[in-house]
Amino acid sequence: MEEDITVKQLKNVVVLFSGDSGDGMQLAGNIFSAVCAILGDDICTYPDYPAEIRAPQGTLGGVSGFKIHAGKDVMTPGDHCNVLVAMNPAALKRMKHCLMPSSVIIIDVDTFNPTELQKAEFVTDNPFEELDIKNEVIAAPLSTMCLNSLESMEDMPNKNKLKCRNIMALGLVCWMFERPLDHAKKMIQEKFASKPDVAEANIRVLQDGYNYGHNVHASIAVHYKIEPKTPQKGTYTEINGNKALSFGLIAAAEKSQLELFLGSYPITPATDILHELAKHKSLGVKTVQCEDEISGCCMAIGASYAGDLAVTSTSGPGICLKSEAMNLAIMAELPLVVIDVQRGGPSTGLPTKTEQTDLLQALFGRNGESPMPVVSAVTPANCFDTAYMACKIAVEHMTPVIVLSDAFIANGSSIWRIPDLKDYPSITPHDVTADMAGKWAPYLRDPQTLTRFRAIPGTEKFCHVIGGLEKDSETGKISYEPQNHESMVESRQKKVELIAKDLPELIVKGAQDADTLIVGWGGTYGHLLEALTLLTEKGEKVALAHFQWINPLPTNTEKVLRSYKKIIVAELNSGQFAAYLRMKFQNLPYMYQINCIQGQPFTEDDLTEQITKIIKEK
Amino acid sequence: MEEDITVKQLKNVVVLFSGDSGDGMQLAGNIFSAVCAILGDDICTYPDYPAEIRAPQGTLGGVSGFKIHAGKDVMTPGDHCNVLVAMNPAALKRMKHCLMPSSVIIIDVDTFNPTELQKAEFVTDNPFEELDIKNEVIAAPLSTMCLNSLESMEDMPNKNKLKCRNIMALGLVCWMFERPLDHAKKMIQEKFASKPDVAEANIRVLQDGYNYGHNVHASIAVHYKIEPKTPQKGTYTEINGNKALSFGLIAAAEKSQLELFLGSYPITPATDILHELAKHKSLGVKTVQCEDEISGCCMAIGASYAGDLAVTSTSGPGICLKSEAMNLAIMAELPLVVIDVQRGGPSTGLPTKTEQTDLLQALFGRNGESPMPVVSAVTPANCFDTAYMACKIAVEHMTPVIVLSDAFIANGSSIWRIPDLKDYPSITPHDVTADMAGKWAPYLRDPQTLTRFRAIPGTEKFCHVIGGLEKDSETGKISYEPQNHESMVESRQKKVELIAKDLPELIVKGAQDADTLIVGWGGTYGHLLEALTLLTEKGEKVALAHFQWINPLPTNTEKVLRSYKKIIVAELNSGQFAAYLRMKFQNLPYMYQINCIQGQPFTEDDLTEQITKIIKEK
Amino acid sequence: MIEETKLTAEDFSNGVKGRWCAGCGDFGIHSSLKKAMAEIGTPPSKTVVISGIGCSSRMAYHLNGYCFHTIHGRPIAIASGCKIANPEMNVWTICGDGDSMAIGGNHFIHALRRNVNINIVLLNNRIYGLTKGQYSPTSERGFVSKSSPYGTVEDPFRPSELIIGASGEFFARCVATDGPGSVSALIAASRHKGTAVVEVLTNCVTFNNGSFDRIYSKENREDNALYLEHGKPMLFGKNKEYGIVQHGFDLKVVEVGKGGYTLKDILVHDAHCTDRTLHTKLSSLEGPNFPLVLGVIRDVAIPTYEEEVENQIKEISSKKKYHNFEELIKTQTTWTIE
Amino acid sequence: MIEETKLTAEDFSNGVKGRWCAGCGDFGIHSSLKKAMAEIGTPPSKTVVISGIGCSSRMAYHLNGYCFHTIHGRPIAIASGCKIANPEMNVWTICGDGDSMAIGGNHFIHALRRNVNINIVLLNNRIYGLTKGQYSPTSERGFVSKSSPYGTVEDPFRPSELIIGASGEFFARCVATDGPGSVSALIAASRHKGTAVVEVLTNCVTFNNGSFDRIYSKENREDNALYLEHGKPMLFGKNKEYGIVQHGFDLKVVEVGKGGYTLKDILVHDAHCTDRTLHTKLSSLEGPNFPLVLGVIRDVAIPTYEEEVENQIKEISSKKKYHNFEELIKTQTTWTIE
Ligand SMILES: Cc1ncc(C[n+]2csc(CCOP(=O)(O)OP(=O)(O)O)c2C)c(N)n1
Ligand SMILES: Cc1ncc(C[n+]2csc(CCOP(=O)(O)OP(=O)(O)O)c2C)c(N)n1
Ligand code: SF4
Ligand code: SF4
Ligand SMILES: [Mg+2]
Ligand SMILES: [Mg+2]
Repeated sequence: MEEDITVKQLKNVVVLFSGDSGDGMQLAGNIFSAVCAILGDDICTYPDYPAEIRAPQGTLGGVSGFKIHAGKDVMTPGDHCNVLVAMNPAALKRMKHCLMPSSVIIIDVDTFNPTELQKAEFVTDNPFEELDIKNEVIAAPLSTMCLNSLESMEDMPNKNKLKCRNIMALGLVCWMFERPLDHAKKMIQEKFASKPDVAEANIRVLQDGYNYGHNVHASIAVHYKIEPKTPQKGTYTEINGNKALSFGLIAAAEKSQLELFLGSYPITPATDILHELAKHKSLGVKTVQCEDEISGCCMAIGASYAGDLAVTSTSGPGICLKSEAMNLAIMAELPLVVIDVQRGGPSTGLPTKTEQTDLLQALFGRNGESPMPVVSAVTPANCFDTAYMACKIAVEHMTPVIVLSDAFIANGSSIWRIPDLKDYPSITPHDVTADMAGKWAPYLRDPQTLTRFRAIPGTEKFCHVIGGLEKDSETGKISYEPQNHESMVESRQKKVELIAKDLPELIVKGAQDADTLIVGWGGTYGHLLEALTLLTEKGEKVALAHFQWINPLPTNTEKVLRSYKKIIVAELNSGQFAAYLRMKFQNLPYMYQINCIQGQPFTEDDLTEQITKIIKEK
Repeated sequence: MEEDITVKQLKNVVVLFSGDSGDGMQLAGNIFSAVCAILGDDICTYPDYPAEIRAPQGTLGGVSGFKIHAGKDVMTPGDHCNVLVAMNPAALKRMKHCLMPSSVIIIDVDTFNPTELQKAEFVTDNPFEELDIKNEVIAAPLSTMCLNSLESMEDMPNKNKLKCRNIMALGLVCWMFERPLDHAKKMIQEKFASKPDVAEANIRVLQDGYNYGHNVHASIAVHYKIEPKTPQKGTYTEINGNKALSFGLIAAAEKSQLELFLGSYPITPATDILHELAKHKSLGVKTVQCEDEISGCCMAIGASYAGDLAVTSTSGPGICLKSEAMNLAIMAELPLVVIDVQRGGPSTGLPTKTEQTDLLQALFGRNGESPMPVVSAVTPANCFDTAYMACKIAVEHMTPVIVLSDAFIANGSSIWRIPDLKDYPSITPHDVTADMAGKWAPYLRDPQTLTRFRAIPGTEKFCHVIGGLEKDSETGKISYEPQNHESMVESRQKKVELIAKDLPELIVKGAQDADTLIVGWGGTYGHLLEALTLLTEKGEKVALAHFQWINPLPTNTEKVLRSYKKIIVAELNSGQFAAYLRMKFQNLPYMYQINCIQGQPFTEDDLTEQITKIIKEK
Repeated sequence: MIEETKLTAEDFSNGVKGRWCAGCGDFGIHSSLKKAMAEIGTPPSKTVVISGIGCSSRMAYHLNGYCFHTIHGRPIAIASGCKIANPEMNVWTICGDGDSMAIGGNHFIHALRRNVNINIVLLNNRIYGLTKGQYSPTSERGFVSKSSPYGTVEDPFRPSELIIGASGEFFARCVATDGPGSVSALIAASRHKGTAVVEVLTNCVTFNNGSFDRIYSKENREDNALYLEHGKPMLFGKNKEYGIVQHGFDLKVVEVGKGGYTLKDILVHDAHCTDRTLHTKLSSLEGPNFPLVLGVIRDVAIPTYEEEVENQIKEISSKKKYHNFEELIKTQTTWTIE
Repeated sequence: MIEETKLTAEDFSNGVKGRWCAGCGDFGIHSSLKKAMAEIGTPPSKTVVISGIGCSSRMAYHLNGYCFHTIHGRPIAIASGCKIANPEMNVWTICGDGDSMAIGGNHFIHALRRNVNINIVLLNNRIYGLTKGQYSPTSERGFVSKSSPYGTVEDPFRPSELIIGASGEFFARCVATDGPGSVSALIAASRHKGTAVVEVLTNCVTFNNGSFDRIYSKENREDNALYLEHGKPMLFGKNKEYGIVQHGFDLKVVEVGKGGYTLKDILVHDAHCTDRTLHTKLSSLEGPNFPLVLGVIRDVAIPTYEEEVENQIKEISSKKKYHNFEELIKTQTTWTIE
């Protein structure tokens, strides 16, 4: 019978698990992505939670999804899915937009009953017709199958047995993609280590789901083979942006031999950084959940003053509240890493959705001339390097640094080749040396970098006072002298500009002889790179410059920008980076903008279509 | 003997009263400026307080100055002074930079003793030589004269008699400028109404100071006549920026028939707005001194929601703290006037000094896409109109509006022709009408202006919910729909842009056929206009476009800017408005910048020199 | 003046169902609040509800009235502005323990000090619900949560002590599952002139289940709760067999009729007593040796801020000679050129 | 561990003279602070002084140590971070009544709750000095100032009640003109483990002169102040002729030897008593019928936050198997491609 199956050989595939918030879609998705990763696939995942507190079970508001894109050259979670798992009618309705004609849908047919259909606001009893879905559907009775599978486990209530539906679906999906089950079993074992019966039940249904595929495959017309990629040697893990960022901070603390301190106040989607760091007491990490964001930033400033590697994490609205204290760090010239995991704004906005709309706030959202380095993370795994570099710059240049992440990369995950810290650049605090005693004053600067020297409390012979009032550049005393103020303003500005020397140049990808340059920054990297690949495959001559450092910009920025006829700046806001580039450089080549402010990542279709249109334009 | 006096006929003169903070320089200066104003002069004054709390008496840190520029076409307080009154050695030293060769110095010679010289850090006993001052000096024994004048007032302790020195100096100055004393006497009478002996003493020394000039004028070689201007009919008063701004708010409240509410937290240099408004309980004004700036803004939002004309006032660091709440007003689309009296930054910076460095913060210092109208006041008296217009826009377009003032115009004063409120445009709240009941939803908009309709608590049949989460444009319910969010972002942006229709076009002053356009905004207007006049007098062909509205920009902005070969943007920051213009318009004519970040207004010399240099440049 | 009309709980329902997790205590208080509002009799159009951010603050979406779902920690400041601007409205604030006492702590204590006549309904679940389970300023020392995986190392606020310490003149406590107790506490808060706080103990089933077990069921309340009533002796227990007596500066539980204690020894509750000592002590009682006190613990009338603002406006208006812009200008030093 | 060295007040002087108005109370506390620091014995290099913004906060410019003049209202949060990061330092916070209880109110109450071991010196002049005379949260009702030209319409905080209500375990009060009283209060605050507040009554000659006349001079203190000492009876008056006795839940002043009251009836001060009732009452006493209480009113030891953080780190470190980045990574699910 094997022969009857259409085997689709694909470079990569997208699987979308969807169901009610309580259906365990994230667990199923996580296991599937890990299994793929271990088999050598690139992966990129993205969870799509319902907003905030729980909507009633079975309703459209309660649908939760988890997308896994696995295979070769995977850069985004993908627009459309090859396989959609819909655990209930609401999920089917909600995720319909992810279908393409060739998508296969797996449903738990047991849930497609009148009650559930009604909860999902269907008006007829044929949801497929109602939604005009013509795709191939595998209608598996997942609920019944669970009960059957676990019939022998008499002590387990049926309610609990039905909780295994997600793993039953996972088993079926594993069969469709020819993924062996051993690793999935190991993960289930670990996850439910403290509840052996739950572990056993899940392992059993996993196998039964797989077997179901095997046994009934006559009725399942497709089956996928993912083209294996040629993996680089190394040790890998799967990691999401918030975790990678937390690890980057830990690595920087170790490398700089400073203690890591986090002052924070919970806020979606940044809270997981606090959660992650709070776990690692055995690494000496101190996390303080503060009374508010202002305190989070201020406690970190206090810790920095005391000599720690100090960090504060938040999301957009929290940055508003931290801005006054950030200015104190600028004026006192103390190292500080401020993490902004951007979400939909303004105000409370769309708290669980992604956007890149805090860029100008990060650059300019403080009173007075208050220059501050700003760096953005470009992929989930890249959050590690970004956090590391932000710490290095902060500590070595005695400055607060803003790290911009966003909900998309913070919650999304990708494969991460675990680095050896030995390969990372050193981080050396810019401290006073004993021989400076007596000659030192707080605002004397290293002439190369304009960085002042830090004397932390406890250091003998360096008692001093710093603060938020303007200070004399020589003596460090309060000064209202006009000339001194101007020169201090300039020094603070110049100090940030000089950081560019320590940063990598901008690398342009794509056609050497392109007329058009796509410009992006931060978390859209995967989408823009994919768009570049697609357009190049179609024969378009186009290049991509993706920015990680926003302030200062890489030293070759102006040169790169002036080498093209057309510039297309694509971002998830109304054009903030485009505006910033125009602020920085007069009379650039004509600038087009692609902007999307929907709380969602770009879609490839939309991106490539818009870019193509601009290229064609005279 | 009259004939021996050189009478200088001047278009305008600058008098600088300086002395210790306790010496009452502000009172003397205020009376002198009022006297000049009543005689028909234009005036422009600027106090220069020492920073914050009191430095020891007689020291350089304790010097306080008050400059009065009076005469015809007066636009600034002037760089240099014709007459410097220095009540002690410290004042002489501190104010030396205001001297020009023709300046006359009046000192209280009684204070030029070894103790006082030492306090002022003189090292020799000849301060004039030490400072290399070659000006004419009138060494009047003001202290002794006070004691003599008031000898008969036996109940008054000498300490108090000496407190009249400022008025003695004023009398002398009045004689020099041929200003009759009656009005000054009236002002003294009013000021000390509750202390008749103090009033009497001051009036006596005023007269004696005047007589001293008259009697000893043989030794006073100069005497001034100010060219009278041809004054416009009307009733006038002298007003500083903070007071004018407060009056503008009061006028707007009356005109809109709304109650005025101010939520504020004290901060230099904005506090006087709170002080001023707190006085006017008989106009029904409610002022709440809140626990912090956040509360100041939030209370105002609450008052706005309840139907008041709501205002919150602060300075730079306070704007940081208000930014999150301002975003709520943007999202809830509630009228709110946010006043930022800019001071030197960043952080605590130079709290008593002036700067224009909060522009980009005002425009962009909030998370998410958060467009907000921004308007700047251009002279002390213009603060009235600016506040009025800000209220009108806020109320009629249901939006928060930022008003930018600065320490220079807030504390400086000018003559103000008192307007008739009948000539001012009406202010009409954009309220629901009874017939909308049932059909209305909170975010339905007027198609012309995209303004939503307000229903204030107490209005029957319009119960509803609004808030900081994104809302469906039709139903007003919470919505996470991608398309809806994008369209709401656009509506909020467009709404602000459409305000431009209600605003005056940009008026260009100066030569019709100029190649070079000077561009400025806000409180530098007087200085730039004066520079334009000076340059035009010198035969340079140059024009001036001074902006009051920053967001939205006047509709003809782009056209104006593109009509010149060179653009020079002059501002008291590192180039924020220049950057903003480049953000807004691609490929403008080449832009030069004149920037000054010294906590001080421009000086004419410096301005005209820099402009001339740029004009000459090829 | 707030008009009195005959209203029902339904009048305060906007038809949008609560979106809390099944079993969340917030459902209970939602229904009690509507009942209380009906009984108070202020019509929906004059009822203002201002909430912050949190599961609790979602209340604003489920009531018929003028509802404003604002930002985290600031509803009390916004409500204060609203009430001062328009004293005619009956202004409610709904907030969580994090909203009011973490980020909003400063506005909370200052509102109490100022005594603006707003009704603060503080839904205390001892957790951050909306952000999915971090400890809050009311979580017990040692509490394990996502942000304190090894337990917290700090003591919680005792809300009542913070409130009374900040000059609060009205404090009541109720349990979300206790409809009648909640309704009467809410009504008393609304009737009190000045800032009134009702602490509602509400169970977060999802992230902090069981935190209030000792008094959450009717049965347990019979054993472990003392309902205070003004003018009544402080008795509790299934058959009101226990009572509270003074013991130095402290309190003691006695069994009436035993150990020489009679009903006469039992303290009688005086909610209007200006001295704060006994109210503070009562509100702090906790198990296992003491009952938890419910009901109106303190209710003392002092002038409200917004009334005094209005009075001052009236007084000054009658003294000053200027009452509009034109007259204001006349108070300035002016000169006329003709 | 803070080393003990023999130090003098001069060691804490940085030679920059105070810039306050002549006669400002802040001069007095400046000199007491230096004396106290010398007696405490922590060397300047381990003495950290973090101040906010205000006349009072200018103190940071006039001390030899690690001094940080920060932003308005935030010094307590910054000091907390500093102490948690490096518990070896002796961390002082200098703040005004506005700095600590207006804009900084939230950090103030949370520091007290958390109990970080910092010493808060609260210079209470019942006015905003630096911004030239607006009322503060401690100004009396009716106070006329630039921002309240017709008098305020709100009650002030009673700082001690707010502090104890927020779980403060150390509270002392002194008068700026009283050197010995100030020095001993400051030393006690520094020795106390946990957040310690010393309220210093300091006269702003320029904007609020005379606010503390009742106890500002030595003579007046003899009549109107009660100096508390742990273990001593609560006696006051020129010849210690008056004393404090309990009266229900309240206190009463009696003359010893009169009306049947003997020394035995006079309450004895127990600063370490965990119950807050008597401390709260004592700290709230005010004229004309009661003396103002000075000295250490409450001093109760509970675990400090930063110690518990360190303890938790030690405990978890000994339990967990990873202690560096490489070992951390090994706890993750990884796979290797060779
Ligand atoms: C300025 C800001 N900081 C943080 C958040 C995130 N946030 C939303 S609700 C909340 C706490 C919720 O706890 P609580 O106030 O106790 O309400 P509950 O959900 O428990 O009812 C937090 C931290 C936010 N929305 N805004
Ligand atoms: C964010 C911010 N808001 C306001 C101010 C202005 N400000 C400086 S000090 C101060 C209050 C001073 O009063 P207090 O704290 O009692 O100190 P004092 O001067 O009386 O010693 C204010 C409002 C500021 N510097 N920063
Ligand atoms: S998370 Fe907790 S507080 Fe929030 S709705 Fe669910 S049960 Fe209620
Ligand atoms: S203004 Fe008041 S508090 Fe400030 S220095 Fe002067 S007297 Fe002291
Ligand atoms: Mg809560
Ligand atoms: Mg003060």
